[in-house]
Amino acid sequence: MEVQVLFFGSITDITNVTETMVASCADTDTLISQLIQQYPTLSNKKYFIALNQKMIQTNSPLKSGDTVALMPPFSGG
Amino acid sequence: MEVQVLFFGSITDITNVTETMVASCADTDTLISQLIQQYPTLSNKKYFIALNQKMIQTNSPLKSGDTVALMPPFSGG
Amino acid sequence: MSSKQAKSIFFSGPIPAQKIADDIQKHATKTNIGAHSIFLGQVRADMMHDKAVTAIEYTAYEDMVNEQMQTIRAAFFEKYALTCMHIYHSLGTVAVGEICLFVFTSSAHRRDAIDACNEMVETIKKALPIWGKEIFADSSTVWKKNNESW
Amino acid sequence: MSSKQAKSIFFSGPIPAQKIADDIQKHATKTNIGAHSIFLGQVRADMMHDKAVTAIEYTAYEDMVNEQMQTIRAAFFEKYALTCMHIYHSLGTVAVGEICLFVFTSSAHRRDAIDACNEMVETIKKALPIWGKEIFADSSTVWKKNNESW
Repeated sequence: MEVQVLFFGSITDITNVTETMVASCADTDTLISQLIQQYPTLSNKKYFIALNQKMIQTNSPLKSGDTVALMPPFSGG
Repeated sequence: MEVQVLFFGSITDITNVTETMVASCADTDTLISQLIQQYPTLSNKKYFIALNQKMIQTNSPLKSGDTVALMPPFSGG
Repeated sequence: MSSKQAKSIFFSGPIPAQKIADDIQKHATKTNIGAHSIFLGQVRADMMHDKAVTAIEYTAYEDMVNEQMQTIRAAFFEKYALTCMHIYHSLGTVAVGEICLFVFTSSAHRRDAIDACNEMVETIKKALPIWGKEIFADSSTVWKKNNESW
Repeated sequence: MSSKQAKSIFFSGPIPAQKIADDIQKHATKTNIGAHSIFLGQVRADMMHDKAVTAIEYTAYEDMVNEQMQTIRAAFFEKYALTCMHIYHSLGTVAVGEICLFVFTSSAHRRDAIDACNEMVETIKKALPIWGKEIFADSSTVWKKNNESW
């Protein structure tokens, strides 16, 4: 199973990539922990999490093909 | 002494003119009475009165060269 | 400041969309502007007794309006942090679908432009001696009424 | 109804004043419209540490925005008596003085167009995953912050 992870805005200054694929991840909390291991400064950032284009507030199970996005505060307009 | 009187909007349907000159008139109340004598249906109309381009709410003395306007409810825009 | 100078708000006939574009374009050099708010009044084909309005003919007490507008402009620049404010109201005949009112406010931050534009539209409709006469296809006419007035 | 169909709000680069004029002109045939409300966002030459912004580079989670906008549009047409609503937000680089946001609402009576336009601007700034990166003359950059967010 694979999950697509998208990075936006100032998050990309940390990751240097705008997307990555993550293998075997039970839920979003686990995914975030893995990402923080890979990008330690992520732990200091504020961001919203979207699962398949819907904002989520709590830990959510992941299945193959899901897309998770890490989105810092919006600044459109 | 002469006072210029201006008519606007639906008032002109009654007067058929957009302006007239009135001789010897002590104040605006007297002027309006004279106009109603000339145009009796004016007495049924609602209108604001402006003296020299300023709205007035009460009877005001007139002097030569003054301009009085009879203005029905506004409908710009 | 030139943008605060008094001038006539009246425009002969309908206000072309191209004028609106040109006026917007002129503000590209004012780099302290962050927000523009625009209101446009368009003549509506209202029905009255089964007849549709085909045009509105506008008249005004022009001198009085232009004198009032000096005071109103000053009050708006006092109340709102505006970079500029432009107002045009048609005189004469404006056909259905054409623009008869153009209010254009600009500011660094959006609230000033938006609130000023909104209040100016209300002010124009309520406080300025301007009259519209609705003209129907059969040439009959009815003096337009603004609900806000009296 | 075609005016309520979902489509992308994104526009590549700055929004030209001419597009605004063309869009206004298209509404001349909709004779049930009495009021248009337009909001334009313009890139401001803000100063930060003695350096002026020269441009903003916009990126977005495009698919998510376009999906959100379907729900938001439906809610706005439910809440306000709108004839139509058009929204464009720039992606990519928009220089100081250029237009990056164009919100255009139309209705029979002015309150619907004005209130909807106002609420849509707030919604775009607060709820849509779009980001601006401010670019300075020396090529340094700072991620733009909207005061309203968080």
